[in-house]
Amino acid sequence: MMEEGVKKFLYVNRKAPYGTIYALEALEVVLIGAAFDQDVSLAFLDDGVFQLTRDQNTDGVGVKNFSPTFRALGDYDVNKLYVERESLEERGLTADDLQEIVYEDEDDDWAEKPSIRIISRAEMADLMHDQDVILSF
Amino acid sequence: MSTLHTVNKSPFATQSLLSCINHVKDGDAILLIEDGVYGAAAGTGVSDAVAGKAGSVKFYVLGPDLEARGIPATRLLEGVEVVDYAGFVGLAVEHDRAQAWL
Amino acid sequence: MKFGIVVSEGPYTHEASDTAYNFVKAAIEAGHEVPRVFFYHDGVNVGTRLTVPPQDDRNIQVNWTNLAKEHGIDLVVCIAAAQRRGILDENEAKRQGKDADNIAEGFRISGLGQLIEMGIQTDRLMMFGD
Amino acid sequence: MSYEVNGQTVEHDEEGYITNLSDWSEDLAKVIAEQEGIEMTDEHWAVVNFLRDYYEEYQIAPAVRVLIKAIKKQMGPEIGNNKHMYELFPYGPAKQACKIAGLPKPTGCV
Repeated sequence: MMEEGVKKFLYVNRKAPYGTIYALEALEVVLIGAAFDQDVSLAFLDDGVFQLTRDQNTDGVGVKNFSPTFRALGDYDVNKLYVERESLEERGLTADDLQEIVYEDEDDDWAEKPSIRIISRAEMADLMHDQDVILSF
Repeated sequence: MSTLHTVNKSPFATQSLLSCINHVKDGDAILLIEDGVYGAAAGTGVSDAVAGKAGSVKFYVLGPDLEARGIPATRLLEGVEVVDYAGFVGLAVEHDRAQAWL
Repeated sequence: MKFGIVVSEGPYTHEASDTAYNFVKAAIEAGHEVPRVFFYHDGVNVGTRLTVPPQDDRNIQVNWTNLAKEHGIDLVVCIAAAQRRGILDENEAKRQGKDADNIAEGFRISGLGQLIEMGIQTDRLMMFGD
Repeated sequence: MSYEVNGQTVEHDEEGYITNLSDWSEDLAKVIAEQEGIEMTDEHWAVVNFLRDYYEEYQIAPAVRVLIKAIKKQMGPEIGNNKHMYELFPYGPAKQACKIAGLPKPTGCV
């Protein structure tokens, strides 16, 4: 049941990390936005799926590695990370190539549950269509 | 319930237009702005993709951006409607949400 | 109807801030409200008063300042994005120990919460970027 | 601008945040705390250590509510509550505790 005044916010991530700042600054919006108690979902499609891959190591480029920050999202009650299956496949990736991101379910005795949900392109279209506010990065 | 999608990149430079086309729902509208207007021309490599979707979603193109780039209305794909900034605002009002394919 | 506007690319390099400006003008002319424009990513660079564009081209910052003054639009520059890119007001310059500030008239520096709040309080959020 | 700790000089900015995060040590934390007018107790250390661990794992300083929730879980509701956190760090756990813990300066968002 939606409380009155709660809007559905979708953060659409379509760009790869590091080449540009969009992915990092999108994550900064998500972390701040989490304080506003809205219904938040994150979508990862196209090159955005590269943001969630394992084993990122930025030591050699001297840029901050922000991929561990995705694992903190559960603490911020952001636990709906939708990843498009077709976008993964087109890039030669599977769900196993993504890092594990979990949250503790308050309503289920704090059981750890996966935050990443792999969905089809058609389901992604449905998700986008079910939002009040869409922020694109 | 429907969405106004905006695409501002040339389809020959990025996947944004094709990705948008792959995620729209029947009854949505796609507005091509800035370099996105190059996707509205007939006889290009993406014309078929646009024309193929034009039955279920309505395509619009921002007139001032089209004129800036010297594309005459006669070169547009059939069914693509030209709007001005007021028309852009009208489309944003008519649909329930806007999604920018940046 | 209330529109919230996000400008997420820098001026002159990208057309985004021009499109946003033309959209906002048209929206106001049509009787709609634009309570706030939020500048993010390189969009924060619209808010420096130190640009000197050639006289035969538009002055993006001045256009926004005038439009905001005329219609009471709150032009908000994201503080986190601004710090990275060297956009400072007097307070921030003092706080960060910098010897100058550059924020333009009509713009103010504030947090990302202003973006979320705008999303909550307006009917449509429009993003203009790269 | 710098702190002196064990004969070493550690640079900091206008507001006392250290310039190089790798300069941090427990002794430095005590020096920063002293300048902030804070005497480090076990409870202060619990917060500082939690912040450092959190940063190490996630590369961000946690939001205050995330910090409080975690301290509550770890040390009970007597300590893990908003009022008590501000008693420990009068200028706020985000600003002051992060400074003592040697974390990046909060941008001032929200």
